[in-house]
Amino acid sequence: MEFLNDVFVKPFADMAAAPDFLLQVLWEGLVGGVLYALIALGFVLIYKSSRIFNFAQGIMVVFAALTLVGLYEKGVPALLALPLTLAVMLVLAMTIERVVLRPLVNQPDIILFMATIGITLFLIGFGELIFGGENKVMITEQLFIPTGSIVFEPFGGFVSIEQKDLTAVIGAMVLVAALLVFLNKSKIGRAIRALGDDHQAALSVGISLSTIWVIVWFIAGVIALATGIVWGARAGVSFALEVIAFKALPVLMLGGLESVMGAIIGGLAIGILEKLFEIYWGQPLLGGNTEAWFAYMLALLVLLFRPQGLFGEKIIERV
Amino acid sequence: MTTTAPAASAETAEQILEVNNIEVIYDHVILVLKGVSLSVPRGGITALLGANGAGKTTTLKAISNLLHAERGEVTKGSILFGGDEVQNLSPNDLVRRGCIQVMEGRHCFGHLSVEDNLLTGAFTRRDGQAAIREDLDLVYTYFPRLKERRNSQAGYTSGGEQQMTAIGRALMSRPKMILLDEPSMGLAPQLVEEIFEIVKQLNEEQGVSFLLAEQNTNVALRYAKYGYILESGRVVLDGEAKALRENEDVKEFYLGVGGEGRRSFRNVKHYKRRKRWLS
Amino acid sequence: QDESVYIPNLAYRTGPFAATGTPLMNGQRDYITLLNERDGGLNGVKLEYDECETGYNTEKGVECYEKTKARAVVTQPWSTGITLQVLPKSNVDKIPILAPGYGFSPMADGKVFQWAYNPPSSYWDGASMILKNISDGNLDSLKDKKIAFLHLDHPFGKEPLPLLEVLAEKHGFELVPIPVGLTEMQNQSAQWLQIRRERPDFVVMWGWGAMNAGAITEAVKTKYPMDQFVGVWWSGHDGDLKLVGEQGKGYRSISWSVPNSESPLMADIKQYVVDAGKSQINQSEGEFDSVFYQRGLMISVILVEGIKAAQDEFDVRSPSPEQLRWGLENIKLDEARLKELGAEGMLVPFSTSCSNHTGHGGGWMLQWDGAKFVKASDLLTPDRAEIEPLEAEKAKEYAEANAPWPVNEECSM
Amino acid sequence: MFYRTAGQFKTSYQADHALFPVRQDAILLGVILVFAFIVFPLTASEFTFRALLIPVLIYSLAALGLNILTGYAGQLSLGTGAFMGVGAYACYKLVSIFPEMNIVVAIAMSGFFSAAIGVLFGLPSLRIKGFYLAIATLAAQFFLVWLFQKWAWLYNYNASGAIQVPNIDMFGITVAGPRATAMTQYYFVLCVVCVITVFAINITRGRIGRMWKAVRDMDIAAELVGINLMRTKLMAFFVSSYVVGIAGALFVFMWRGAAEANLFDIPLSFRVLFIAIIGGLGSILGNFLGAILIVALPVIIGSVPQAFGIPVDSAMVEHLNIMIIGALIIAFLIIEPHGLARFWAMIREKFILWPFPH
Amino acid sequence: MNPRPDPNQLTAPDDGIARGGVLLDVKNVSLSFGGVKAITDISLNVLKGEIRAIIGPNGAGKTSMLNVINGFYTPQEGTIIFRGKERRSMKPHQAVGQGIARTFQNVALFKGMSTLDNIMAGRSVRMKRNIGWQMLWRGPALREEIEHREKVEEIIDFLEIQYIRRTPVGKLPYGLQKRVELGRALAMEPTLLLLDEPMAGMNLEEKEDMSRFIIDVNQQRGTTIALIEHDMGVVMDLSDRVVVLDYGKKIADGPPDEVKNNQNVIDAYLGVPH
Ligand SMILES: Nc1ncnc2c1ncn2[C@@H]1O[C@H](COP(=O)(O)OP(=O)(O)OP(=O)(O)O)[C@@H](O)[C@H]1O
Ligand SMILES: Nc1ncnc2c1ncn2[C@@H]1O[C@H](COP(=O)(O)OP(=O)(O)OP(=O)(O)O)[C@@H](O)[C@H]1O
Ligand SMILES: [Mg+2]
Ligand SMILES: [Mg+2]
Repeated sequence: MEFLNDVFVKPFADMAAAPDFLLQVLWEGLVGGVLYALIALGFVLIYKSSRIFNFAQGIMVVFAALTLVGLYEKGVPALLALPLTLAVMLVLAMTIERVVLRPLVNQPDIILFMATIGITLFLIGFGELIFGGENKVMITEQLFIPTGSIVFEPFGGFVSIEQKDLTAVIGAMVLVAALLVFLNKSKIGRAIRALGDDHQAALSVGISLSTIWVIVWFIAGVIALATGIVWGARAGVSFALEVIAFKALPVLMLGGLESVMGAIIGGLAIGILEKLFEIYWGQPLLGGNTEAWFAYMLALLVLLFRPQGLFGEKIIERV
Repeated sequence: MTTTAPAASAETAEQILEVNNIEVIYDHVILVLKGVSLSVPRGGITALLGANGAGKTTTLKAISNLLHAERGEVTKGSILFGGDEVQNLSPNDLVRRGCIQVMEGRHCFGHLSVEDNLLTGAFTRRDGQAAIREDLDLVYTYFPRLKERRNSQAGYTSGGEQQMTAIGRALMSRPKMILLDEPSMGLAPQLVEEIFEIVKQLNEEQGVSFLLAEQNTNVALRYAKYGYILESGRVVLDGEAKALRENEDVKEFYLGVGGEGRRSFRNVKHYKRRKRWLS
Repeated sequence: QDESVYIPNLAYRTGPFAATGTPLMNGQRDYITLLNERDGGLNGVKLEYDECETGYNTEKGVECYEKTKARAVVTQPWSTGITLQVLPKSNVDKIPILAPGYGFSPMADGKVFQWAYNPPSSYWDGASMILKNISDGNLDSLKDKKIAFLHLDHPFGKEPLPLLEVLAEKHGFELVPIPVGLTEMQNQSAQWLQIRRERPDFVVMWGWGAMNAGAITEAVKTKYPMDQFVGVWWSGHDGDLKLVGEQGKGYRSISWSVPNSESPLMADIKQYVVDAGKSQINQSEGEFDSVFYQRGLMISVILVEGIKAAQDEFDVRSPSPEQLRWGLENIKLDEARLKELGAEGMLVPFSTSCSNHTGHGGGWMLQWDGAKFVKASDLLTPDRAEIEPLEAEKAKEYAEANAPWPVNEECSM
Repeated sequence: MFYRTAGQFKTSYQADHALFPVRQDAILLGVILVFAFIVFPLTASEFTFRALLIPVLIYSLAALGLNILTGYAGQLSLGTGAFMGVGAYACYKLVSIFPEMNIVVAIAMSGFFSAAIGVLFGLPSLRIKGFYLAIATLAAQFFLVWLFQKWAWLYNYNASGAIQVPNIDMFGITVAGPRATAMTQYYFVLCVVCVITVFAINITRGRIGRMWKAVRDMDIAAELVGINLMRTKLMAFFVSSYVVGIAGALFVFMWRGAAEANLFDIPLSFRVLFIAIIGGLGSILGNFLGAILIVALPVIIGSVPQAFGIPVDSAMVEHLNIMIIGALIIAFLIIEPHGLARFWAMIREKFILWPFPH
Repeated sequence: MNPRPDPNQLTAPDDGIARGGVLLDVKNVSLSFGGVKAITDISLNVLKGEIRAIIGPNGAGKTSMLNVINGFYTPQEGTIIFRGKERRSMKPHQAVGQGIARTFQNVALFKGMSTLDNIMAGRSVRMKRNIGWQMLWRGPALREEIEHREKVEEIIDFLEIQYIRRTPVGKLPYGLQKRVELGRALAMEPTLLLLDEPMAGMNLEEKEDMSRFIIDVNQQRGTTIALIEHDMGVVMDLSDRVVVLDYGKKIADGPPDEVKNNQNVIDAYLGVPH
């Protein structure tokens, strides 16, 4: 009986008792969700265009952020370091296309997936070799991202909203809008989708895999940089960031591997729900740290009812 | 036998496509083409005939440079399209230059709608939306069935519908030369005729050249001007389509007409009639 | 080969823990370099310092142990997880384990753990000192207070839990353990929301690597009062606090070492090692003055004292592991000796014995003043009376679980 | 020349179903076994046992388990590490609850625990496919590791949260725990691996193996051929997790000696997956080749600079090491996406054709 | 022309239905996908021992019809009576158990497996030994394996594909793949064999071979066959009765000669009279 009370009554009573705290929890969840959504977006783009499950997206986030900070530390002014970092991401995209993807055209998905793990390892080693392993401070102020926090005082308590988180949320929205326009309004968008279905056929109608892949990986790189700046501003830049890639995977499952909308909605939903669950159920009842798996279990549950995720493309089954 | 030596350069202008004595190896060990030479004249329709596994598809893929993706490679010989070495061109360069392939087994983009499938065919075109729209309508007049299904996901359409989509998609690139790999497979008889009529029409009105790999020898030789017969990776016979149609061996093995007219499938005897030019 | 002493170090300069590991390893290495450069070694014998990279990964650490053990006179596992894994083998392989300020607290009991040393203070000592400090010396004043224990969910972070639980029971304070998983180190918003909800009177942190930076930034964000936030000695890295600068003012960390860049030892380090270009430290970021770098030096000081004791006792140039074991059991780093080394006040004075492998030297509170850590208390000492019974009990349990486990009954106190 | 299959004819289906239809293969295997059972133990140092031979065997076994699921039945799994963990923790609990139990029995039984958990997490595979399934297995990965950490009963409430292998005797010889010698443990592992490998070969070439492969190659067709997808997939999860669980138990009991929960985290799963893929999916031999490569490579790379007396600091070696492994994985995939086993098959084919190129 | 052998001379499998009786009866079946009506209210039957052809333009719903018959699609309306048992929906593997086997329009072989394994896979349902015996590869498991292997070898001999026994089917040319697929279906020893365009993409010689196999299967084994084919020559020569679909509706049903001259069929499908 008490158990039922703990599970079904008390959490909600707690929420009602401290609404300001609930608001804070929701906001924290939302900010986390935006970040998950951003990483998931990088995955989605690449998956859409090449059916490659790009495991390296996480390390690309770290690599982009490190390059930015690293360049700044080497004395490059912040506003120059930004375009330079973008250039580095472009070079990275081109190198990956040339060295990894091109020789592996038309190979089974799992092989390409493995190759991206290879890329991940390589970038970890390479990044640490060049930039070192220590935790670096994101150059927030130099990039004119406001710091400090806005404090509201509803319900007699307080909700504090970091300005940089707010910037992140707005920035992410702009980025996503731009991306949606690009994918839906351009010829490249259609080519990207075609490529995903059948490499050989795409080649045969004259779609240039190389060009599209470079474009897509570069966009993924830009998204990675954005994610890196935002996340780095919260907790510093180091290789420990790499693990956030795993937080994006359940988002993908939930939203559907090829859906931009899915990545965003899935990201936000997971961000908020996992935070709520952790605070109101996980910590009091399960010893905490449920965020490690909550998103996965939630996504798994959803998949049982919709095997292609909420917004994913239906798996074509006909004979 | 009739493998011609590399053509003299004066002739090159006449031939939009020339394949000179190529060898293709899959997976580093499987030798599939053992010296195939053929040519397609500008504005011609050439048929490539042969049994299953003779190497027709491989030849076509070698021409449009798609072998790479299947771990195959051309190890000997050369292929010239419009006078340029194909090996140095990427598949999309080839399409841009007007050589497009309709692959065997349809290969539609399953998650795209039929119309989007057709539009991808126009990827390399630079002549504006209006012209592309026009060609789209043209494809729809060729294949009214596609117009009905324009918004369905291609992956769910029937086999024949997919075949039409694949052919239509190739037409959308305004090619100079089309490599057709088994266009009639799985199509209703009426449609087979229609497709070949379209081929004829494009050939006559727009001067598009064709290389068709076909099993349906009957139809193919009716529309083609010249034909090659492949057998286990070698060209064993070539000639004017008319001459081939008259050839006794071709009649016997490919057209199914013996001395006394068409044989019935029911009466096929239980003995092996396999006679080969090579083996 | 017998003209040198081979000292491997299971270091980590890669991975999420590199940020805190690197300055420590730099310090360890630089002290050895100093001896080799300035004195031509120790008693004329070169010290051969060698690192094997573990990335703070227990599995890799064990690999490194296997790889180096053929020549090693000592194992410096550099992670509580690795320590726990090599500990059972120490009786078989007979190589002493030196884990200054980390490892399994009951290792203090030299009768049971004949081959393991964790001077100058164990984690339980640390926990005891922190509680003593925040309660102004009277643990009973913590009654009905709430203390959050924010820790890495790893053997290291869990290590003080048994003691804290006992103390909570005894002194009537409420202990709220808050684990931080390895994957959540950088994003502790859930943990800090919990802290905000629980409103603990103190937050005690057992953090390492990227976790520290994450916790301190979140604390600032949550507006948790910094002067009620105390960390163990591994949670007092200058680099982590620099992230928040002024806002971190008031944060404290217990420490058994204090940086003093003015000391004669540091002057020598600067002259013989840093300026000679033989150090790997990052001078532009002030690593030279940092707590961790100088603590790294102290760690090598402890080891070298042990080697020296062995050399003197057995009159050998290059002591064997067994001889070093004796040496580590007979370290006497009192104030006089520290002064002799030019490191007065940089390390708590302590001495080890056959039965006491920790020394229990105690520690000081260091406090972040907005730009650096400064000493903020007199020498604190652990309440050994509270710890010892638990140590004995756990040591016994350990020996039983790993039977047959030889116990050295001959130790005289 | 040496490798002529011509002239070896089979006169009965029975003979055709022998383990090695080609005589040369049997001879080659014999040579390898002689090395494994006699030559290595005579020559290897303790370090070689612990850093190379034992881990290669255990990783091969884990990869074999994964290969059954991914290579044969086509269900991509990223949760191998966690299933190994289930085996290890189950074995630990069995040994601590029933101290008299023979260690072989304990290990064999612990496989059933991971098999059961495997089947549980395999249930979604009936609806979920491809990468969605792969991510779903990550749910197992994260959940189980979390459970290993939170459920103190599993690690006997040890303060450190780690499990520690006690000294275990079998017929008077210490086979596990700190006192066990590397050579004993090597023989123990070798025997287990040999037995399971033979079983795995038999299963995969018979009816069940065919059903798995059918499901892998085209599950719709398999269903239309009358194969019960549910039973077949779950059977694959069962067998695979069983083998993986055994590998996990050996991993801790015969090699590591102790384990924390996060030992079974993602990197372990990935390492096993690498071995299976680089070795070759859908091949038994491949697991061994892959394990040799992935386990031996870092050891070799790590010792190269030392061998040449180049002073490189350990961090640099580690960075380079990671980079090289990453690059090598990519290179291998490009050279032979179907893995070392296919590579070997190609060499074999060339031998058979030798001296002709085709 | 060879006279057809008297159907009654052949022994029918003992399912109580005499040769010429109704083996399969499809009643008023309708099937649609979202807005697309693939099949609209179609009834047709298949008699025991006959070769029944289904023809029609592309997208007419022929493949969908087969899918309904073997349980892959569940029709929204109508019932199917097979061997006297009525059902609307069932799992495909249950259909196999009842004796329905099929081949596919787009070859659906197990690409990574050899010809032998593919055909052996067709016998999976009939093999029973559990995993314990399988593991040992001794005794019952081996005996069972060999027993079935012999059956499969018979089929291989029958289809004349001995020489590709060990080749992975993914590497075979299309025509042979179709033949292997037929082999796999035969291995199931079906009462009713559904063939979806078995001769698409074949040249004449191969079509002749395939025709012979189909006739042999029908005559020697007494297997009832329903077949979809676009080659009118084949359809007219082989089939006993033909049903014609167009846009999901039945437009004709009867003996080949009659259908061939039906004006609706000529308009919708044939184009010119054959
Ligand atoms: N990717 C591949 N790897 C290995 N062998 C291949 C591959 N593709 C085709 N082959 C082999 O090459 C030979 C020629 O095949 P190809 O597909 O060119 O024949 P085809 O004439 O088009 O036959 P079909 O009429 O069946 O389409 C066949 O024996 C086939 O087995
Ligand atoms: N799973 C499905 N989802 C959506 N539409 C479908 C599905 N299966 C079939 N259809 C549609 O139903 C119609 C009939 O398809 P079917 O495959 O039965 O045609 P068919 O007669 O076999 O044609 P073909 O001769 O071209 O193979 C087609 O228009 C097809 O697009
Ligand atoms: Mg072909
Ligand atoms: Mg069809």
